[in-house]
Parts: sequence; C-alpha cells; structure tokens
Amino acid sequence: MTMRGNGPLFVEPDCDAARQWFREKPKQMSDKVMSVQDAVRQFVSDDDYLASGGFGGDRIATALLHEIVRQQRQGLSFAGHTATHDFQLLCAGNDTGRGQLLKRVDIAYIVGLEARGLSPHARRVVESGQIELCEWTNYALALRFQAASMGVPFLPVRGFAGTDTFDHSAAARVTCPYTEQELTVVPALWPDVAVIHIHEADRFGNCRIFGTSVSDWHVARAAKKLIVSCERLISNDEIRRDPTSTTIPFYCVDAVCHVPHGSYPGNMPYEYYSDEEHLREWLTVEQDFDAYLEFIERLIFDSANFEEYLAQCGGAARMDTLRQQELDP
Amino acid sequence: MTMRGNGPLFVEPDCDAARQWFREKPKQMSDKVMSVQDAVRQFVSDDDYLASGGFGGDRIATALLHEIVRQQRQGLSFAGHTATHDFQLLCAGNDTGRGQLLKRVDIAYIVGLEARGLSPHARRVVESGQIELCEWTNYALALRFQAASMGVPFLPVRGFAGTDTFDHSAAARVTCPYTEQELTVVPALWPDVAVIHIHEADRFGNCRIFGTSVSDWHVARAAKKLIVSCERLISNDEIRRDPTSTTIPFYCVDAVCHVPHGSYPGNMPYEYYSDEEHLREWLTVEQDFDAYLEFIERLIFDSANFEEYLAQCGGAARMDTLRQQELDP
Amino acid sequence: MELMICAAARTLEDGAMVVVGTGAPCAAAMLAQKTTAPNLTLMFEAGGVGPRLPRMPISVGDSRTFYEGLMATSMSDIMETCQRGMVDYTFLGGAQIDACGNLNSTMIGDDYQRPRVRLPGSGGASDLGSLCWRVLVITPHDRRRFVKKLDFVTTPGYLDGPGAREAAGLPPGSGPYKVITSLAVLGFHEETKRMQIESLHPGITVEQVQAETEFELECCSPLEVTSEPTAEQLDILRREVDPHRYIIGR
Amino acid sequence: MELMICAAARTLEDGAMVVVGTGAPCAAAMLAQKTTAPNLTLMFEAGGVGPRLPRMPISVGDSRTFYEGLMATSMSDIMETCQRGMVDYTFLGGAQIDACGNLNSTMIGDDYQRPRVRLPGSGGASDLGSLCWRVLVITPHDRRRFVKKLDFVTTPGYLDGPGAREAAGLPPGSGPYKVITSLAVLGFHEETKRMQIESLHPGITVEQVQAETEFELECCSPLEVTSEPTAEQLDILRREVDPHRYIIGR
Repeated sequence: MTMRGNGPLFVEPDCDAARQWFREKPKQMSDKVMSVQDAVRQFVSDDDYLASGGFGGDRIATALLHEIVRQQRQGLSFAGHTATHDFQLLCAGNDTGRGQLLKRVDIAYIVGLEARGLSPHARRVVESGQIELCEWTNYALALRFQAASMGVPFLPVRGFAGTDTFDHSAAARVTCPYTEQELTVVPALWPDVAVIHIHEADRFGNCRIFGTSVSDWHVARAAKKLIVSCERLISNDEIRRDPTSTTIPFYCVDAVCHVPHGSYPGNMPYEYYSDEEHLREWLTVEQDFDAYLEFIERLIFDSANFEEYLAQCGGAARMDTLRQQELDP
Repeated sequence: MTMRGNGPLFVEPDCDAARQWFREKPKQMSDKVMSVQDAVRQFVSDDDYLASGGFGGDRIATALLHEIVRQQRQGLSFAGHTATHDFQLLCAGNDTGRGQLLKRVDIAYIVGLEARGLSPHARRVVESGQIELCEWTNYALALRFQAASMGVPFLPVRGFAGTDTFDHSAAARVTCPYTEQELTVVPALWPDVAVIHIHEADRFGNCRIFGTSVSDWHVARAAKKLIVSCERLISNDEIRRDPTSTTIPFYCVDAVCHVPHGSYPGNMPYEYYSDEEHLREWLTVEQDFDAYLEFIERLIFDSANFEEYLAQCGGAARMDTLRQQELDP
Repeated sequence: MELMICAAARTLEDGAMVVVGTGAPCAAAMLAQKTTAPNLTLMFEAGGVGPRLPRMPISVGDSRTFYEGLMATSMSDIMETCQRGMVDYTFLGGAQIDACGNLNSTMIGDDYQRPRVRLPGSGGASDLGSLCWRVLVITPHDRRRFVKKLDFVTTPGYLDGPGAREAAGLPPGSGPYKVITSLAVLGFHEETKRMQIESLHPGITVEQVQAETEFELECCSPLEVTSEPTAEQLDILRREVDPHRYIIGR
Repeated sequence: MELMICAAARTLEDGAMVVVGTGAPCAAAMLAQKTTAPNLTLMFEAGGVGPRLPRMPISVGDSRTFYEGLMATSMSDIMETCQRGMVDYTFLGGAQIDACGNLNSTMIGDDYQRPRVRLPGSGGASDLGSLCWRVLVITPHDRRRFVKKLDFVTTPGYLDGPGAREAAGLPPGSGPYKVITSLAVLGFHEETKRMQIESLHPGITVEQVQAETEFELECCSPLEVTSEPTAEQLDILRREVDPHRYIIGR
C-alpha cells in the first residue's frame, strides 16, 4: 500500500501560517462594493492559487473569470473541483499568445463539460504537458477546503484508496489510533483567492445562496481573499431580517461586485437556466484554432466588460428566455 | 505529552458497524407522525446512548426528555454537550426512587444552567460518583458528532491539549503526515438515539430550523435513531417550495412528534423566550430534596403528557407572555 | 438503449437511495420511480435531493436536480451520506472498465504527463464508487472499453481481486454490482470478484460478448436472457421520462 | 464592576472579532461597540454572529445572540472561525486561575471521582481558550480563585510556562492576555508567561493584591493606575448597556 501519493503539493498545509494571515485580514464591516475590474486588479495577483465557486457551469462567477483572463494574470494555480465552463474560460489564457495564465492544476474534473462533451482547447492545453497536474476527487477537494476552513492541516476520508488517482495525488495514509484501520487523509488547501457568484449580498459582503451550495460554504471560509459577485445588492437590514439565510459572513469577503446574470452562460438557480446554445458554440468553435482565437478576441478581450459580453450573446431578450426556462422548466 | 486521554470510551468509533446500521435503516418516505409516548416507547431503549439537540435551555426537546424520564428508561449514556436544563431533567431519573436513568455521561458542560447557577440535584447525582464520566469540550463533542455524520472514525482538532480535560477524555494524539505537528483527534460518536426540537417538519421528517443550529445538523446525521418534535407540522409541498431551508432530511428521521411549545421552559427562537421564573423555581426547589421529589412527581410523573405540564406552568396565558418576550425583546 | 435503461430500472428496489448522474442513469432512476420503486430517493452529487424532476438535468449540479426537491444541500453532505453508509446505489461510467470493475475516466495513453486523450478525471466518481454500497454501470460494450488493463485506475472496483478493497481501507461489503451493456447484463463472481455474464440481451450470444471483451468472461449458470422492457416501462419511458428522446434516441 | 467592564471595553479595538459569553463580558463588548469600537464583531459560541443586542442574553445560545444578527450559524462554524485564526478575543471565567493563566471550571476537590464541588466543565471554554488569539478574564480577586495549583486544568493558559502551549500543539502566539479583577489589571510577562500586575485600581496597593493571590506576583514598571471610567462610558453603560443593572448592580 502506497503511504503517500506522488503528486505535487501546491499549497503547504501550514495552519499556523494561515492563522497569521487570517489574523491580519481586515475585519471591519466596511463598504466593499467595487467594479469587477477593480476587484480583480486589487485581489487577484500573478502566481496566486485560485478557486472558483459553484459547479462548473452552475452558479459560476463568469464575469470575474472573464476579467481574470482579460487582465492576463500569469502563472495561476487552480482548483479544478468539477471545473467545466470555468476551466474552459481560464484556458483562454493559455496558448493564445498572451503568456500562460494556468500553470498548476489540482484536478478533480477538468476538460469536460459533463454530458456536453470535452473542450478541444482545454484538451490542447492540458495534453501539451505545460500544466503541472495533481489528481484528486470532488470530495477530496471539498475536504481540502473544509480542512482549511476548519484550520486543521488534514482531514480523513475512506475513498479513492488503492487507485492511480491516489498515486497521482498528494494524499497520504494514516492509521486510526482507535480502530487501527488505514485511512486516507487529504491536506488542507487555502486558496490565495476565490471567486464565487451568489444570489444576494449586502455592501459589506454578507451573502445568501439559494439552492445547492456545492462546496462554497467551505471555499469561502478557506480562501485568503474572496471576491463575490451577486445578482442583487440588498440592504444590511434585509440581511439582519433573516440571519439564518446568511451563508457567507462579511468577514470572509474582500470585494462585492454587483453583476446581474453574472453566472451566464451557466445556470443560476431560481434566476436563469444555462445557455446551452452558447455553450455548444464554445465547444464547436474550439475545434478550429483560428476561429477560436477570433471568438475569444471578440467575446472576451475586445469586450470592455461583462455587459458587452452579455450584449453580444443576445442581451436582454436572451436573458429573458433563459429566465423563462429556469422558472418554468 | 500524554498520547491518549485516560477517560472511558462509551461508543466504539467503528464506522463499518455504523455503515451496516445505516444501510439497514428504513429509508422509505413514510408517515412518521406519532405521539411523544409512542416515539419514546418505540425508539428509546434501556442502555441506549442518548443525545439531545439545541443548547441546554435553547431549542431543546423538553417534551421528549420528560417522556424519557416518565417512562423510566434505565442505564442511559448521555452526551452532555452544553447540557443545562436538559441534563437537569434527566437527573430526575436518578436518586429519586426509580432506578438509575443516567449511567454514563460524556461531559462538555453539565450541572450548570449558565448564568442561572448550578442545579443542586444534578450536583447530588454527579458528585455521588454513581455516573461514569468522561470529559470533553463543546467543540470536541461537536466534532465527535461530525466525525460520525461523515462516516470516519476520528477528526483532528488543535484545542484542549495539555489539560486535565484532555487527560480525563478519550481523545488521542496523532502526528500530521504533512506538517509533523502533534494534533489532538477525537473519536466518532454515533448516539443510539437523539431527540431534537425543531420549528417545522413534514410528516416524513423533512425538517427546518430557524436561527442557530448549534450542533444539530451533525447530531441528526450521526444518530442511529432520531426523534424530532416540531412546533408546526407543514406539508411536503411547503418543504418542496424551499428545499434550501431543509436542515434535516427525512431519511435521518424515525419519528415526528407535533409538540407546540415543545422546548418550554427553554427558549425557541422566533416563537417564545425561556421561562426564567420557572427555571428559577427548578433551581430553588432542588435545594430541598423532599420538595424536589414532590415537584417532579407533580410536574412530570403525575402528568399524563407534556400538555398537562404546560397547563401546570401557566398554560396559554404564560405561553403568550413568553411569545411577547421573544418577539419584542 | 431502452433495454439497458429498463434493465437498470429493475435493479433499483423501492425505498433505496441512489446517487445518479445525467443521461441514462437518471432516466433509469426516473423510470424506476414511476414503476416499481415510487419511494426511490434520487440524490445528485452537487447537493440536490429528491427533486420532482421536470426534465432531465443537463448538469448534475443544475437547478433541476433540486426542482421542488426535498433538500438543496452541499456536495459534502451527499458524499458524507454515502460514506456514512446510507446510500445503496450509484451509477458510474468510464472510458475503460476491467474484469474487476475498476474504471478509468482520467486519460487514454501510457504517459500520464502526455496523455493521448485527457479525460475529465474522477469528479465524484472515485468517491461514489468507494463509498456507496453498490455501483451500477451502463455502457456500450466494445473491446476498447472492456480492457485487460486500464490506462489509469480512476475509480476502485474490486481493484486486483478478493480482499483488495478492504486492504485499501475501502468500506467492506461495497463494490461494483452490475454492468449493464449494449449486449448483456454482467455481475461479479462472489469469490473471484471478476466480471461474469448474468444475462444476454435477446439475440446476443456469449461469443459475441466475449469478442467485444478483452478479458476472459465467465458465465453464470443458468445464463438468463435479459427481460425485454414491458409495454408499461416503454410507454412511461417514451412518454414521461424522455419524451424528447434525448437519451433513448442515442 | 463598572470599572472592570470599562477597563475590559478599552482593550477591544475597533475591527476586532470577539467571542463573548453572558454577563460582564457581554456588557464590556456592548460598551466597546457603543464607544471606541463600533466595528467590533460579537460572536456567541452557539452560532450567533453580529446581533443588534436588544438586551443582555441570558444564555449564549438564546435568540438574543442573533437578534437582527448578521448570521445565525452553528457552533462548529464559530469554533472553526476561531481555529482558523480569525477571532482576536474571547472572555473566559473560572473558579480558579493560576500564575500562567490556566483556568479551572470543572471541579473543586482532590478526587476527580468524588469532587467536593462538581462544576459544569469546559463547555466551550477550553476550545476558545485554545483557539482565539487573546484570552481576557474578568473576575473577582481573592485567594480562593488566584491559586498556586488548580484542582483541575480545564482550559489551557500558558500551561507550565514558556513554550508549553506550542509543545502541546496549541496555536503559536495565542494565550491569556489580560486578567481584569476587582483589584487590578494583570497581564503576562512576555518571557516567563507569568501573571504580573499592569495597573492597580484607584486606591489599591500591591500588597492588597498580593494578599489576595496565592502565587507570587511581579509588577510591571512603571506600574499604572487603572483609568477610571469616563463620564461617557458610565453614561452609556448605565443607560444603554445595562439599564436594569443586572450586571453592574452585582
């Protein structure tokens, strides 16, 4: 039995270093509303470890991811925890003549878009060997965020033992002091920065999510810096009317960006369904590299902001259709 | 450094035995509504390990605890996770001429009622040495439930090391395979049965809690058998209208008891405040053992059910006052 | 495809809990609910529990997975519920499967650094295949999929045979249960933990199945013929479960 | 009591996070919020965060701890936030405290099986005292409380001295910070980790404090006199924080 996977550890599970960071993180309930551009400029740095909320094509922070690509961040590490369209977007920063956005990836799920198929450009990037990879599972990555949010260096799990997934991970084995059984443990993962799209936030960053939370409860708490984008800005009084609904408290949040349709073309529960036509367009156009370069040039790099992207994708009329699909499936 | 506390382990952290139990637990979405009497008769057995939801005097399952005392269960183990009025109630089954209800207690907090003072009868029972004790902390017990609900034999924590609390616990120490640091680990705790009072449930046991959840999310999932009492029975359609608000799913639940004011004299958030006068009466009357015996005889053993107890405590008028105190503090 | 979905639906008994993905597994679970297992609880790995599915979800995280659902929770809650032992079934797929039911959904090729095809990876598959009691696979049957040796073991089946799961620390008593293919329904021998043919689809021979399988297959005795879908199953499948033939039209 | 509460309130800087209990700590935190630290975030161990406290809570789990609050969450969320390193302060009490700031809230007596007085136990104290950065204690000052050797170490202070917390695996840099008593404000020597007098309350002498303390006390130099409450502090304390004199009347 292998006692430690051979995969690289991109973030040291040093909970004391993380404690020091969180001690110094500002915790005033200050106004954190800013533009997507400013938030990314201020809180996403080259070589940062990035985590992305939601579930690949569901409740994802598309606007923030576009901006990270647009601002041409370099050398990022990324947690590919069911990463689908989000991973596909970030790959627009690799092999497209603007340096290398992605450098290292912890993988649970990348390259694919679930039943929709594989992303040709993401495959190009990953199969070229330019990215350093480490294999995990969805639950393993969720647990790594959970360990970080708990402030402990590892958490135990009974899964994925005995596999090549384990061998290409940086998971380890320990013996239970009670049962003497062998257990897998996974190391805590504090992302330098996380981007999460949510339903409602106040100006200070108190957030509400409706529907499944996937791993965002833990991602938000594990992240050293956190940018949220929200469908709606609400008042602090409204937050206080129902404190049970607060999913992420202000002291985890560094920036609040008001971005209606911010998950487009992903699904946003109770707001709009995914734009399957547009997602299909991405997959199709990626097959022809030149067409793909033209496509991302037009949709991302030449768009000043996310609103221009939305306008190119059908604007208000398209959003209404997707809203209808969501509310009356 | 002690590598293992000397306290007794009342429940083996055997996650495979627990898996087998949960595999066989019925998971049909059947109608589970029944009386408090039937629920306790059917699901609380002598020698069971019992856990109690809420926070001692806040959102506690008073009606179910009364019934456990009334039906004179014997030899129970109990998780004293900030146990205040709930522990005081269970102690009415010890040294009162009806055998020995409590036999073993995992302690984080017992005997006291926070700022209200110590319970003289609970002190009598505990100081007599008749109960086997093991020391923990609130978070340690919360983690023990969490480990059980996760299905792993232990979870790590950085707290309570180096203390007599640790030495009188059954916690252990492990070395982190990543950081080489020494960590405390606590063993999983699957209660045989848990009682939790919640705001709303449907007939199948899908539950909503408003306000703080304390440790009940994990207690509900860790418990082998779970009885919930609720302020209101709601329809399954209402549950389905807002699945984000479901805190405990039906498949964890064995019995649903409809008990308005079921946390009285404890506080129930958004419903009624704690009855401080009545709680003071408990503490006062316990000072005189004969008066205490008469008191519990009248309030618990001679009451056919919880409704009679409420009636003796001031009935509807008192409940209205407490509701006012809660809604307009 | 209809036959496969109907065969899968029949394996799900009433009162069971199942973590499903999109596509055929979801169709099978929906069909089971509408026929023999009205009390089957559907769970989705991103957190959806017990939806009244209005349509097939496109993503296992999309809002349909908790449409009028019993609970919209977290991925950890779903995985922990599996790890705790409460979940009877899960459906998994993969680009390759071997005789012990191990699955590959990570890469094709012999160099991990430079794969011939990079596939998505485990996602939740390796977790669900470790932690649920019984794993079901619905897959086309051909020699590129049913291979002697996987290019990468993503998800543990019985690993290299009897006792190997337990030795690795995986929960005793769990593992692959049925492999429902375009040619046959296969199970696993109780002792050898190797795949064996349980029933052949109507008109299919053992030789045909073996020809599409790189490893040696045993046969159960007696070898059954897979039951044809009933008229009721087909009717519900075509009218209610998949009226647009997204799945059954494949 | 007013002096103690005001002294405690002054130690809480704006923008800090503090886990408070009921009684004097809660009064101190409320007073700080209304004077020098409007951005002080109050947390309660049962899950309440950032309430607009309408009155003093009776229980650290009661509904006032999240009345018009920012979040009503779980005990684990609070403890994890402490363990993660986000929480600056906590207030603890105890029946006994020793020179290194260790606290006993478990039992009085020398036989664990048959204690002279059984006290509640740790509750969240040992967790908070381990995991928050700085521990504050507000307590009456007498020889029965300030003892050489605790009957039971419930909550770790500096344990048996320099390096002991770290050796036990407790987070480096955390520990007891101030002990605010009826006679003085005490801190801990940076190197010896032993309690020392930082300031004497007006009219109190070192000898008086030492007389009420079983262990040897050092003094800071220069030794200050504890600042009297300001008129503004007293006014807010009496009119807004504790108008019924539940705490300050003690």
